[in-house]
Amino acid sequence: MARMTMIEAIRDAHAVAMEADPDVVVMGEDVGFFGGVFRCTAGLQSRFGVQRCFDTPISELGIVGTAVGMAAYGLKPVVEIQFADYMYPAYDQIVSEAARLRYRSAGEFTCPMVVRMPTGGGIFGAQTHSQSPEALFTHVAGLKTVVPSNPRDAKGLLLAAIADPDPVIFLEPKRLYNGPFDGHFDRPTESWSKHELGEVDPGYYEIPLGKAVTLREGAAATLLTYGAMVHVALAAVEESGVDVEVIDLRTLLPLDLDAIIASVTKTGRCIILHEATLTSGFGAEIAALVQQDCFYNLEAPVLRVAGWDTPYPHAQEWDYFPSPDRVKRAIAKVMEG
Amino acid sequence: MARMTMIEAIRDAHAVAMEADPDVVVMGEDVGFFGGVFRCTAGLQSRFGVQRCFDTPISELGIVGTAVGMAAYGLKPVVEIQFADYMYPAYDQIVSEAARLRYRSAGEFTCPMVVRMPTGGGIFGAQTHSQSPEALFTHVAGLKTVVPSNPRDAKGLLLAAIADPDPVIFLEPKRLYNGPFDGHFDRPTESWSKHELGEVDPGYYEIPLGKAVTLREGAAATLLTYGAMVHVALAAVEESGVDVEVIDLRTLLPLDLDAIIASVTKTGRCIILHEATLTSGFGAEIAALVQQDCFYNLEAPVLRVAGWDTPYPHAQEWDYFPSPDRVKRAIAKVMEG
Amino acid sequence: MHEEIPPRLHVPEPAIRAGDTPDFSHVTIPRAGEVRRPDPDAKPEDMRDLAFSIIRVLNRNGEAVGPWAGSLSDEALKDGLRHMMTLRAYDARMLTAQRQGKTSFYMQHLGEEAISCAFQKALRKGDMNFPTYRQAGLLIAAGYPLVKMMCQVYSNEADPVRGRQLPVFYSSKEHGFFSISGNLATQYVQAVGWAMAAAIKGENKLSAAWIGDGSTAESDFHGALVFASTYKPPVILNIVNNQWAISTFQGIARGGAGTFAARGHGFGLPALRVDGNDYLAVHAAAAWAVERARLDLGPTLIEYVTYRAGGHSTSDDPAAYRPKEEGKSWPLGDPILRLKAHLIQKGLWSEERHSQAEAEVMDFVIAAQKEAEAIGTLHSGNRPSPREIFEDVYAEMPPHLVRQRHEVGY
Amino acid sequence: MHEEIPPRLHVPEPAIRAGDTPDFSHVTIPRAGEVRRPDPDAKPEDMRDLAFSIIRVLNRNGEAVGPWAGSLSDEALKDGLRHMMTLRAYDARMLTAQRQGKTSFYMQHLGEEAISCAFQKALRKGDMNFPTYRQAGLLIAAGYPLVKMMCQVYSNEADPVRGRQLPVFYSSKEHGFFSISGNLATQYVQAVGWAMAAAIKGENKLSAAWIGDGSTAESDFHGALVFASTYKPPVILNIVNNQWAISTFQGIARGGAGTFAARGHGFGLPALRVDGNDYLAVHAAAAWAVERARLDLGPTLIEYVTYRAGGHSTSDDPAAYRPKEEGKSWPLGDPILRLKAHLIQKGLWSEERHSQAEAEVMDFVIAAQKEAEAIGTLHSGNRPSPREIFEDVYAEMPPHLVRQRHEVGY
Ligand SMILES: Cc1ncc(C[n+]2csc(CCOP(=O)(O)OP(=O)(O)O)c2C)c(N)n1
Ligand SMILES: Cc1ncc(C[n+]2csc(CCOP(=O)(O)OP(=O)(O)O)c2C)c(N)n1
Ligand SMILES: [Mg+2]
Ligand SMILES: [Mg+2]
Repeated sequence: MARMTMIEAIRDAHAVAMEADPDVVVMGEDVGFFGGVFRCTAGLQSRFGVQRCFDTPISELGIVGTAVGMAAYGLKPVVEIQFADYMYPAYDQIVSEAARLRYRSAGEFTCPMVVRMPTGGGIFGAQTHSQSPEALFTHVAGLKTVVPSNPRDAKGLLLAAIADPDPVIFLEPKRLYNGPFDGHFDRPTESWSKHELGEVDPGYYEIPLGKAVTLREGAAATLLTYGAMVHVALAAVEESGVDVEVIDLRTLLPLDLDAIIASVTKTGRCIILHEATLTSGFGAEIAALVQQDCFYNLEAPVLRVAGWDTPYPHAQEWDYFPSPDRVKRAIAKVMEG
Repeated sequence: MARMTMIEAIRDAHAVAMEADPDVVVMGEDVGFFGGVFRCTAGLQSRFGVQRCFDTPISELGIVGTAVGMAAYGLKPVVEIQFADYMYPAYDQIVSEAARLRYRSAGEFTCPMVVRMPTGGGIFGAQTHSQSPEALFTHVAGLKTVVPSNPRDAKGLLLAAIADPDPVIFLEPKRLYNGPFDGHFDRPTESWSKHELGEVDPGYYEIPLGKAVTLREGAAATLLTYGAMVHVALAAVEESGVDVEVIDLRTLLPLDLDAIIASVTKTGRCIILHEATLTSGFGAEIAALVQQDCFYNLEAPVLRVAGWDTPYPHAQEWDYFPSPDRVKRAIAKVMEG
Repeated sequence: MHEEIPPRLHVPEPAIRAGDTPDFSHVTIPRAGEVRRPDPDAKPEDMRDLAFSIIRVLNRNGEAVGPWAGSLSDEALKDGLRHMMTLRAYDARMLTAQRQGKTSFYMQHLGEEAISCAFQKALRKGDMNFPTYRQAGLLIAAGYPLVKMMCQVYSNEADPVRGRQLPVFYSSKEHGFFSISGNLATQYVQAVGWAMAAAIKGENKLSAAWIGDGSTAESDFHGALVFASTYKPPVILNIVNNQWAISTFQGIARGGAGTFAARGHGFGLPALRVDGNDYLAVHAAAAWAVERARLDLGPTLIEYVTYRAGGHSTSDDPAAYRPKEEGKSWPLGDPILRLKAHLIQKGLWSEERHSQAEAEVMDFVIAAQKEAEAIGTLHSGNRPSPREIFEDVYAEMPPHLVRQRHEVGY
Repeated sequence: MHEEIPPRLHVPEPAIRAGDTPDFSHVTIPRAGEVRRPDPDAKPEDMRDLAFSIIRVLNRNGEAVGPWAGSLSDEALKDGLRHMMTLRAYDARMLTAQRQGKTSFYMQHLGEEAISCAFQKALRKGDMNFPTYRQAGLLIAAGYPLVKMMCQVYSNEADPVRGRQLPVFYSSKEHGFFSISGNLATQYVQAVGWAMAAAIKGENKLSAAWIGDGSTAESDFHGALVFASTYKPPVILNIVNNQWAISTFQGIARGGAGTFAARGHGFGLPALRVDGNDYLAVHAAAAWAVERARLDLGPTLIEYVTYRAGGHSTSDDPAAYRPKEEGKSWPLGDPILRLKAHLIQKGLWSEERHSQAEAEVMDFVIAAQKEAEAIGTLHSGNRPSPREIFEDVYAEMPPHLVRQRHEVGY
C-alpha cells in the first residue's frame, strides 16, 4: 500500500494501464510535456514516449473526434478535457459518435475510450471552472458515467474504465484532488495522506463499474450522493446526529439501483445530494426511480439538495456550493416528513 | 380564423413577427431561397429580402454563434437547426454563451433569440432524424424550452418566444407538421384542416410561455405530456375508458408547476409521457417534483412512459415510438397502484 | 481616407436559379493534360497552383493525355466502367424500390460515380474509408455483395446493421468502409484519428476522409485539418464538390475562397483539384496521394469537381431551386460516357459491347434485388426483431436495459 | 513507386525546452520598413506575401520607417506610451494583490501591451471588441476607469458584473468591450455575427474578434472564418500569437502552416502579419483593416507576433516548460522600451521624463487600488449579495428560481 493524493492515484492508474497494454494512449491539452494543468499525466511522456502521451491542439472536438478514430482502429485512447466546462465542443463527437458507433454498426466498430475531465466547484473557478455536467451524459444511451470520490476508488475505477469495451466519461471532482474537502471552507482541509482511502494499492486493480458503496450504515434515512459531495454528506450526517446511511454511487450509469432500493426500503427516507444544478440534474432520475420502486416504503418525499439553477458564480462560491448546513436542513426535513 | 397546418402556422408566425419588427432576422441551412426542408420559412426571403432571411453555411455552430453576436447587437435572430439531431455542434454556443450572456455581463449584454428545431420520431428517420433532446436544454440555466403540439399553439408560442428577452429553444414535433398523429401508424392520419386547433388567427397573438393547458379534464389520474405525445395520450385515454386528465405542458422551462400540482392533488395518480429516452429525460424532473409536492396525495407511484434508453432505430420505428398501447398499460398500472 | 460606405450583408447567389436557363460560363475548365504533376515528395508550398486548376486526363476525343495519364491497365479500366454502370443501375433500382414503398429513403450518386469507384482502386486491404452517404462506389469497387447493400437499404432481417440505420448508411470493416453517421462531417476528423493510430503503431495503413462541399463549413472539417496538419498522419482528405448542398449552392460554403482545395493552404497541406467526372483523373490523383501517405509524407487534400445530377435524396426535388436542365449542361460531362468513349477510342470497347454490358449489369442487379426482397423489405417479409433495439447499445446489456426489454416482453 | 516507409506520429516540439538556453534563431525577422503596404482595396489574392512576413515600423534606432509609418500624431504616441505603462503597472499591482489573497486569480499582459493598447486607438465609439482575457489594454486605451476594473478583479460590491465572473473577465458595452467568456474562441464567431448585424442594418460600425494562437484550433475559429468569408461583414479577425498556449508552444496549433495569418488564405481573406511589440506597426495595420471595413471591403485577418513574457495566469509557472530567460532573448524586444526609444529619438521624451512618468502612473494606479480596496476585496469588505446568484439568469425571475432563492432566505 502507498499513500497517494487523488492526482497521484489517477497518474498511477494511467501508468499501470500503459504498462499493461501498449494500445493505451493518452492525449489532451498540456498533458504531454507538462503533464496536465492538474499534473494528472505528469511523467507519462518521458516514461512512455511522445507517441503514447502527447499534447494536442486546443480543440476538444479534435481530441475526442480523433480518439473515436483511434478507438475504431484498435487503440484505447484515454483523453483529458482540461475542465468539464470545456467539453461542449466535443459533445457532438461524444453523443452522436462515440456513444452510438457500436449500435449503428451492429458491433462491427466499437469505441473503447475514456474521456476524463475535472468537474465541480469549490475552487473559486466561477462559471467556467466549476461545472458538473454529469446529467448531460447520463441521458445519452451508449455512455457510462463514473465519478470517484477518493484516491483508492479513482485508481480502481479508472482502470476499470480503461478496460471497459465502451466509452466511459470519467468525472474527477477537482476539489478532492488534494484532500477530502467536506464543505467547511473556513476550516483547514485534511490531506489524503491522513485518510484511509488515500491508501492505494500500487499494482493493477479494478473497482467494477456499476457498483455503489455504503460509506456509513444508518437506519433513519438514506443519503445518495457521489463525488465531492460524499465528504460533505458524511460531515453533515455526523453533525446532524441522525443515523443516516450514506451511499457513494461511484457510477451513475449503469446505476446500482439494487443497492439504492435495498437501503431506502430499509430506511423509508431518501435524500439525494449533488453539486450540479437541480433541474434535470441526475438527482431527478434517482428521485423518479426511488419513488417508483420504493413507493410503499417511503415515509417522506424524496428530497434533493443540489446546485442552484443558475450559472456558477465567483464571489458567492460558498453560497452556491452545497454546504453541510443545507444538507443538515434536508436531513431534519426528511425526518419530519 | 384560417385553417393552417403546423408548418403554415410557423411560417405565418415568422411573417407576422418580421412584419411587426424590422430587427427580426431568419437564417439557417436551406431556409432562404428554398424556404427550409420542411418549408417552415417558405416565402420569407422573397417577401422580406435576402438581408432578413438567408441561407447559411452548414455550421450549426456558426448559425448560433453568429446569432449570439446579432442578438448582442440588438437584432432578434430566429434560427433554424434543420433537425434537433444536428444541434450538438451548436450546443457550446447555446449552453456556454447564449444561456449565460445576461448573467455574466449583469444584464449589459443580452441574447434574445429563438433556436427552432424539428424534433421527435414517427417518420422513419432513424437515429439522426428522430431525437428529442429537450432534457439537454432544461438542465441549462438561462434557457427556456418550448414544445408546441398543434398549429394554434405553435404560432402563439413562437410569437411569444420571439418577443421574449432571453434565448428560447423551440422544439417542433415534426410528426405533427401535417396532422395530429396519435400513434396509430396503421390508420390514416387526420389532417389539421379537420382539427379545431388547426384554426389559427391570422393576426398577431401570443400564447404565454410557462403556461400549461388541460386538454381533457379527468378525475382518475393525471397524464402529463407535450409535443407529439399529446395526441397519443388523448387517443390512449379515450381507448382506456379511464377518466384521465390530460395536460399539455407546452413549455418545459419555465414549468407550470401549479397546474401540475393542482391536477395531481385532485387525481392522486400521475403518468408522464415523452418520446425522449427515459433515463435523465425531462420526465425524471417532473416525477421528482410531483412526488415531492404531491407526496401525501399520491395513491400510486408516478409512472413514466418514454423512449427506450437506446439510439432511435429505423426498422423498429413502431416498437420504439411510445404507442397508445404502452400508455394504456401505464394507465391500467397506475390505477391498480 | 475615402468616403465611408455603409456595410451590406453580402449573400452569395448562384448565377442561375430555377426557371432560368443553365449557365456554367463562370466555371473555367482547363484543357485535359494541361496541369503539371509534381513528384509526390514535392513541398506543399511549391504546388499551390494545383488548388486553383483542375487535373483532367480524358480529353474531348476520349484520349488519355498529360502527366496524370497511364495509372490504370486496360483491364482496370474495363472494371471501372463496370463498377460505375453497376452503381448507376443499383441507384435506379433502389430509387424505384423506395417509390414503391419498399423502403423509407434513398440517396443516389447520379453523375458522381467516378469518384468513389476510381478512388477505391487506389487503396488496398487494410486501408479505411470514412465515407459520406454518397460514396457507395467504394463498396462496389471493393467487391462488397450487392445483396448485402440492398438488405441494408431494405432494413430487413439480413441487414448487417440489423435495421438500426437509415437506408444507405452501410458499414463494412472488411471492405474498408467505416459505419456512416447521419451527422455531417463528424467522420472527417475520425479518419484523421484512425490514421494517427496507424502512425502510432507504425503500420502501413492509410485512411481516406470524405466530405461534401457544403459540409466543409462544419467544425469537424477544421478539427480534421488542424490535427492532420500537426501530426501528419497517412490520411487523404477528400472533398466532393458537387456544386450543391441540398438547395444551397457551393458559393455559400466556399465564400471568398477561390476553391475548396485552397482551404488546405491555410494548413500547409498539399491540395489537388480534380475533374471528378474523369475516372482516370480521379484514380491518378488518388494514387498520387496514396503514394505520399505510404512514404510517410503525410496528408493530402483533394477536391473533386463534379455535379449532383439527381435530387439530394428521395425527399428532395431540385426543380424548386435550380434549372431542370442544369445537369445536362454541366461542362464536365457524364463519367460513364467519358470512360466508355475512352475505351472505344482505345479499341477495347464498342457501342454493341456497351449495350450488352448494360443488360448484363442490370440483370446482375435485378437478380441481387430479387434475392434481397425474398428475405424482406422495410414493411414486409422477414424484418429484424424488436429485440435488436436493445442489443449493441453496450457490449454487455446493463440492468436498466434488461428491465426495459422485459417491459415489452422480448 | 519507392520503397514504403511506415508512418510515424509527427509530434511538433519547440526548439528549446526548460533548462536549455533560449534560441530564436529559427524566427526570421524582416527589417523594419521592408514590408509593402497595399491599398486597402487591393485584392486578397494579390497580397498573400503579407501573411508570411512581419510588418514592422520601428527600427533598432527607434526610428519609424517604411510605408506603414506615420499613422499617429506625437500626442497619440505619448498617450500610447502612457496606456502601456498603465497596463503594466496595473498588472504588477493586481498580481501582487492576488498573491496577497485579495482575489482568486489574475492574468497579465507582460510583453503584449502594445497590441490591445494600439488597436483600440484605430477604433471609434460604436465599434465592438470581442476580446479574450489578455486585451485589457482595449479598456485602458478607451478610458475605462481603473477602479471599475479593479472592483471586477476583487469581485467586490462595486464589481460591474456583481461578483459573478472570474477576475479579468470585464464587460463594458459603452467602451466597446464585449463580456469575456471563459470558453476559448466562442466570442470569435460572435464578433462575426455582430458585424453581420451591422451590415444587415447598414450601420457604419465594425467589430474586432480576438483569439490566441492556441485557440485558433477551436471550432469557433473555423465558424468565424467561414461566415466572414461568405457574408463579408465589417469584422477584423485578430490572432495574438504570443508563442505559447499555457505549456504548449505555438507549433502544436500551427502545424504545417507557415504562419497563423496564412489560415486566412484558405478563405480568400486578406491576411497581415504584424510585429506585435511595435506600437506603431500594430496601429498602422489596425487602421488599414479599419479602413477596409469602413469601405465595405469586408474582413481582414491580422496575426500579431509577440511573446507571452509572463506566466499564463497566476496558476501557472512557465519555468516547468520553457527556459527562464526565453522572454529576455525574444527578438522583437519590449513594446514599452521600443516606443519610449522612438519618442526620445523624436525629441518628444527623455529618460528623466520617463522615470517621472513611471512614478506618476504608479501613483495613479495605487490611488485607484486604494479606492477599490476601500470598497472591498474577494474575502473582505463589501461583497456582492448572495441574492445576486439568482438575478440576471433571466430578464424576469421564473417561479423555480424564486422558490430556490426563498429556500436560502434571501
Ligand atoms: C450536422 C448536420 N447538419 C445538417 C444536416 C442535414 N443535411 C444532410 S445532407 C445536407 C447537405 C450536405 O451537402 P454536401 O456536404 O455538399 O454533401 P452532398 O449532399 O452534396 O453530397 C444537410 C444540410 C446533417 N445531416 N448533419
Ligand atoms: C474551450 C476551452 N478549452 C480549454 C480552455 C483552457 N485554457 C484556458 S487558456 C488556454 C490556453 C490558450 O492559449 P492561447 O489561445 O494561445 O491564448 P494565450 O493564453 O496565449 O493568450 C487553455 C487551454 C478553455 N478556457 N476553454
Ligand atoms: Mg454537395
Ligand atoms: Mg498564446
